[in-house]
Amino acid sequence: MTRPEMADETLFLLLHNEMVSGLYRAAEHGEGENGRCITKLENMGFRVGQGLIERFTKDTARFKDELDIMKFICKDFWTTVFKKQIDNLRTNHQGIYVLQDNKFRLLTQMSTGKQYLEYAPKYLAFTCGLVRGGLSNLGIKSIVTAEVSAMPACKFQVMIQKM
Amino acid sequence: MAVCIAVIAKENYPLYIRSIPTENELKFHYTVHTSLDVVDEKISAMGKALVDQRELYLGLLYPTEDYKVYGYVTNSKVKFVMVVDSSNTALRDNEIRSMFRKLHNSYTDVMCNPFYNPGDCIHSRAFDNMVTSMMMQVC
Amino acid sequence: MSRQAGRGTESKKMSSELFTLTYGALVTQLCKDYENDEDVNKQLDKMGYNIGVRLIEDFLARSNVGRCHDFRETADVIAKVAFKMYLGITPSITNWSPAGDEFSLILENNPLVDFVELPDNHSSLIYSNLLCGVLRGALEMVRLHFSPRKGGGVVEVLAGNENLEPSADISTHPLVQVCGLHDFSCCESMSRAK
Amino acid sequence: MSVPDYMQCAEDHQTLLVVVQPVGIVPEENFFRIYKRISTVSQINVRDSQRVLYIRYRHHYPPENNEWGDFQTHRKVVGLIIITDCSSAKDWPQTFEKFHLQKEIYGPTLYDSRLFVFGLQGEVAEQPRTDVAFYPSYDECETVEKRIEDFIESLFIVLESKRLDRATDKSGDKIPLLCVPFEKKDFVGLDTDSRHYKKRCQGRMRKHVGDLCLQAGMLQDSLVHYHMAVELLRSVNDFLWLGAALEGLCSASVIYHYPGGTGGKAGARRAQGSSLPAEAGNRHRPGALTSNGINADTSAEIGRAKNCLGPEDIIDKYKEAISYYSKYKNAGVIELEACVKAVRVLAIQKKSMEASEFLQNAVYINLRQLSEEEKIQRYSILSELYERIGFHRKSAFFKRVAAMQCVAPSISEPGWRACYKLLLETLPGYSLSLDPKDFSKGTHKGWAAVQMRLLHELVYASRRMGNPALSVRHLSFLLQTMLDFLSDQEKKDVTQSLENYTSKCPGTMEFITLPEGLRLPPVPFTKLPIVRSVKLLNLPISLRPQKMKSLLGQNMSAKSPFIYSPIIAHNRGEERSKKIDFQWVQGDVCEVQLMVYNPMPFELRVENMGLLTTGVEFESLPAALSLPAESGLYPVTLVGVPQNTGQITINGYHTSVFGVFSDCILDNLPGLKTNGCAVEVIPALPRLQISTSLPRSAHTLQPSSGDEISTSVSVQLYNGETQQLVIKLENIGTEPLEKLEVTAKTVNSKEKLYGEFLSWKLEDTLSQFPLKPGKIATFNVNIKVKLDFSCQENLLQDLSDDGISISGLPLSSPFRQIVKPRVDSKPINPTESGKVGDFSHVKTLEAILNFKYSGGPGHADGYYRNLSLGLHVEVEPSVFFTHVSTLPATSTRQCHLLLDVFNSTEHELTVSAKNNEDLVLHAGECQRMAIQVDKFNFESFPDSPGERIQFANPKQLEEERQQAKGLEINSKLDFSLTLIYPSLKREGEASVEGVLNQLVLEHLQLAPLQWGDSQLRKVVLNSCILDCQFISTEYENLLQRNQNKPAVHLPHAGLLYLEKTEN
Repeated sequence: MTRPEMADETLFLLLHNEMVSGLYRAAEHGEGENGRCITKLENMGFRVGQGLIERFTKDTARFKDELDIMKFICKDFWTTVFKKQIDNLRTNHQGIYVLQDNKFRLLTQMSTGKQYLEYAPKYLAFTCGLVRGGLSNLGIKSIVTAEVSAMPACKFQVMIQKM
Repeated sequence: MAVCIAVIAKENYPLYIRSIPTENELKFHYTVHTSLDVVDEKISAMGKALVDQRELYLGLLYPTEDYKVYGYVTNSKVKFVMVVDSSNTALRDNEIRSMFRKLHNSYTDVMCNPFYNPGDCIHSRAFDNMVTSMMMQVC
Repeated sequence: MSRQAGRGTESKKMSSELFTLTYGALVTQLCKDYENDEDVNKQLDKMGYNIGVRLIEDFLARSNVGRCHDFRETADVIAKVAFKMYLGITPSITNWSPAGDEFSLILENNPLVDFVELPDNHSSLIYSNLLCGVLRGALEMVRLHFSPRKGGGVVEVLAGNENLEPSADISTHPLVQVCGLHDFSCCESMSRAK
Repeated sequence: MSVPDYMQCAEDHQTLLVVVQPVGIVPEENFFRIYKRISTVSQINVRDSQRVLYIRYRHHYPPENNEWGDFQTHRKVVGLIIITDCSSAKDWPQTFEKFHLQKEIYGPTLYDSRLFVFGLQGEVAEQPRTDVAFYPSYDECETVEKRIEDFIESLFIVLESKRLDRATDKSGDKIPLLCVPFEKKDFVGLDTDSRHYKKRCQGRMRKHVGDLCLQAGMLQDSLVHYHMAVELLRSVNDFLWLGAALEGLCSASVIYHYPGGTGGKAGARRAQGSSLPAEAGNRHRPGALTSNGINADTSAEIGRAKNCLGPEDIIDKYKEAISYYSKYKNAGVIELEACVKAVRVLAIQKKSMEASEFLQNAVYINLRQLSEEEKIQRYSILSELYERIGFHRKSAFFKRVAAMQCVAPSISEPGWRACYKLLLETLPGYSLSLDPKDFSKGTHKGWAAVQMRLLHELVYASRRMGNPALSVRHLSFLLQTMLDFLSDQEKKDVTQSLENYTSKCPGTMEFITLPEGLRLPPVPFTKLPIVRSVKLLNLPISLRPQKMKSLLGQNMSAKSPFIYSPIIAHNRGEERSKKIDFQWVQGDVCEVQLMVYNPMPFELRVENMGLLTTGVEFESLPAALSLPAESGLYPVTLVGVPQNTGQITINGYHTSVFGVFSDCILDNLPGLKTNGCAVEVIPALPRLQISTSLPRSAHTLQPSSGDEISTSVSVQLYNGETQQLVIKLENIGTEPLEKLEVTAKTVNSKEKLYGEFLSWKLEDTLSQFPLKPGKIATFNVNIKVKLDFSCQENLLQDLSDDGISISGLPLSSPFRQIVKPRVDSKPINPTESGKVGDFSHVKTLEAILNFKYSGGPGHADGYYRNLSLGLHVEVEPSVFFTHVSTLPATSTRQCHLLLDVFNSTEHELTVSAKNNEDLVLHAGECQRMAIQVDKFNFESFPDSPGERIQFANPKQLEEERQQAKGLEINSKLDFSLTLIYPSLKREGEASVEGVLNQLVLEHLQLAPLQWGDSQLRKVVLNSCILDCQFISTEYENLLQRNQNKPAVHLPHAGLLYLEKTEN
């Protein structure tokens, strides 16, 4: 079926925000304790990541190795999702990768600087899941965490779980 | 054209397998199962190969007396195996390749169905129809 | 003004899959959290509403549409500008009520339901109910822009066909129906994959 | 030739084939002892040269293979060693004869032969012979090895001479044409002078020389010869031999590249019994082992680059050779063996894909009709080779085929054991283990369809082996691990056959050890039924042990004094997670509730399902249940009796389903919900059972403050009536009942209750203690119901409707006047009460009698039990005081209390007050009676809001005060009416405290010292129903008391204004 490949980003951003606040709203009403909200967001991201990677890698050549995959995440994946590349990828070659995005899309609507730092986690959980899901579907088990020192810059740390 | 089409999970268990005629389905189970040896071998070989050789289509896995077994591996390490009647000479490699592409697209949609849990058996009607179409059109 | 708006929309295009999949994940998560579909529908509508009230700001800012003079104009804006801008599709407007205070929007292919195959145990789930919420929220906000009599209206979603194959009847089901009544209610029926 | 040697590998081309055979009667073990020793001599460094000779020993060799000896010399038997027993000299000649006969078989190809004679002594043995060796016995033959070495020396000499003789082709004399058996006929009458023919001869000879060089340890020379042969043969399209030449080239190159050999360990395993470890040994080139990789062959150093094929070429040449072989169907074996050799090489080169292609090809080479034995051998070797190249699934597949072959219908006596053994070997190939634990965690992974098939085959094979226990174990495993993949029909079938097997041999929890040493773990049916949650249940409330306060205190003090000690915190954490906060009691039945469901499409019968426990001796009382098909969650209660005390842990449950006994350990159940599995068992306590004289009550009183009523009894009493309740206390436990405390509390009574509701004397009961098990004690409780006797509004109505004015009565000694109320309308008043036929004003009182008892060891540990008896009393109205008033008596210190007494019962009753004669009231009759009472002082007004603080609103407070007053008065007046129901032989008493209104009270008390307006006004307002005369007199009193009162204002009986008279 022919369908326009493009949607408007605003809608996604609003949806994402609403997902976050919606979940927390529900948690306050006792539906599911607060702590699990992050997990839920992460899980949603995970599932989306799985689906996206399946689509995005549909026509790419097979990956050579782990690093090859990480590069794909930083370039193609990130660009399709957040319309920019990861600004900096670092690794210790022992299965830890640090992806830095100096202007992370999901934080840009929040006022820059430090004042809203404590809210940051819930706006990053989904993306952590996104990365973890993508990697896991490419056969890489990992733990993905995020840290923000000053909005809207953001670091994602990927720890590969060797099996 | 295809007599058996199977989707095999990362962990090498079948997510979907369909064959015609259905009565000796088990036979195809064995055919596909053993073909995984070749798939694994090809993938591991693939790793070393150059980028341009790293395509998802694995080509002919092995021929048996009456069948040809072809393979395809997605980047998510999900395998598609297609068994074709070797009498069917009409099938060119390119046609097989494009059939796999179709299969892959359809599978991708399955993966994107929010109600499908990755790793579960595939019950999608859409996918089923796609497979049927591939098995029906006789050359 | 228009130039700027144009650029605005250009730069804001993104892969629709992300949106579609994210929405899917949300719906399934809600299905896990709430036992019955009705609650999920409610939740979706609620979230949609919250999105709508914010979305309208963005909409008015970017699409420099002026004040609508009558309800038909509103309908056109919703279909031709809003849907185009945000979902990249243009629903067709039909079923105008004689009073001209009610019409239907038909989404030929609703990007939300790409890939979706509803399991049988969710018969009463209105998958795209978020859209109703969004319209509801948005329209409620812009009442001020309309003359009170015409503003707002009931958003009613009818059988949006979730069937994945392109099929003839998909377009025969109005998805969104807007009319001038002042209560907000939703309902949707889907042809289930059997 | 037709018998392929699947074990052959490239390096075998360099070996000399020596056959070792027994003649006459030679005990097998003796033969093989010698054979082993001989085989150890597998390579010889030839004297004064660095060449090495390799020997391949066989004890069987089909002569027809020997005929291919010219084609590939390593197929030629060049040496024969005969081993024989010969005890006496006279047997010697024919023994020697046998030796010669044996030689005939391989005669044409033999270079040399030896005879080893065992057991012969004497002069025959003395004569020195080169070809015969005599040994007194198999134990005294030290020189065997030496002999063999000599023998090989001699073989070498022959070989060398042949090589030299053939290598140097003297030009002129014609070279014989070597050919393979099936060629012979083709060449008859062929022009032997044609160049073509000559070339062919040369080519074949070169190839042959190449073989000889290779055998003679001259690798490089052999390469040269092979190359030349290839040239020659190619030019004449002599494909079969070209193939051979190419293969020779490959063999030589392989030997050069892979000194370690290509046979690998697998070479040791040989399908035919002939194989022996020694052969693995003779695959090794000492050049490689001894002088670390430097080839012993000097010619190697010279131009190793040229002639020798590179690894890739080897494979190409093999391919080519095989393609040529394949042209000749008679060369099938050669082709097959070539494939196998190539595969072994590729396996070493780690080229699995090509290897698989060669194997694929080998699979389709069909030789002449193979025997079943050969087929099996062929499939298992294919399997082995696939395994070698890492194609585990393919390997498993062929092994399985081999297994099936063992029991092919064509075979006379099927080898089920062999079949079973082979099937077991396929398990890893199908990523299947026979340990259910590998499946219990998480979901099943693997190729279910093929796994199931394999399990079915294992079941069948083990059954045919006549090992039912084994088939039961496999079938159980199938059912347990593949449940999700079985169709409903399959589920039925599997369980059906399982039941058949178990009928002969029930499934157990023991390990089954197979002869192969494999141990099959037990398979508990944790999915039949599936257990979702396990919940330890508390004892029923009446049996729950309670800790006595004092001892509870001790418990606390027992805890560590360091409140914040992390250890304690830790312990607490553990307790919370594991231990449960209630206790079980030794000797009492304890319950554990499981929520289970049946995944089967049919009814599931679970026999003797019971608990598995540790910590406390526990008598489990197994249950049998049958769950409907695909049942939803189903509660099952497993019970048992702890036999001693301590902490008991429920680790699981045992079942018997389809004749299979399972011990299901909770820890192994995924997704199981539990409230903890460890609970404390406290010492035994007595058990009290109570029965009463009263009927059990239908009413269940709602337990206030959580205490549950085990039994409740009910009784109907008339207001004011008293009755005795006799309670039988029986000790139905096993421990003496030593202690008993009884308490009562009235629940949800809206009614104002006068007097003590329940009263008893515990002493009488306690005197019967301690109560031995089975003994009964009695306990009496007096029930006394005394509610308000004041009349109800509607009754008042009735009276006033009658228009009976009681005013204006003559002041005289007490008298009665009969009033005739409307009996009909009064009693039943539908609007008043819900229950039809019930008396309109029936009130209920409910109380709970609480028996706190203990005894036995439990008591010693400070535990007691609580049993409570609910008491439901329906109080029917007896008499009402429809109206109360007073009349002054002759003395001001006394007065008459006028009571309109109304009998609301259906029975006649007698009312008797002190020093009054009885008054008989018929049902529904109302009469007035006057009783003379002493007035009293009211100085001590009982009104202490302090204790009634809880009464929020003043109205309630007021009521309370009234009531208190009433009591006070009652005591002051010391006045009560006895009610006797002659017809019912019941009696009670009525009192007035509730009914005395303010005015009456005024009158009952002695005139106070000072009289204030307020009080006056009260009098005035209340005295509405007093007659004028009384008022006047009253007024006079007033005047006497305080002069300056202008007027008394009488609202009711006609106002009269009294002016203050001046006089």
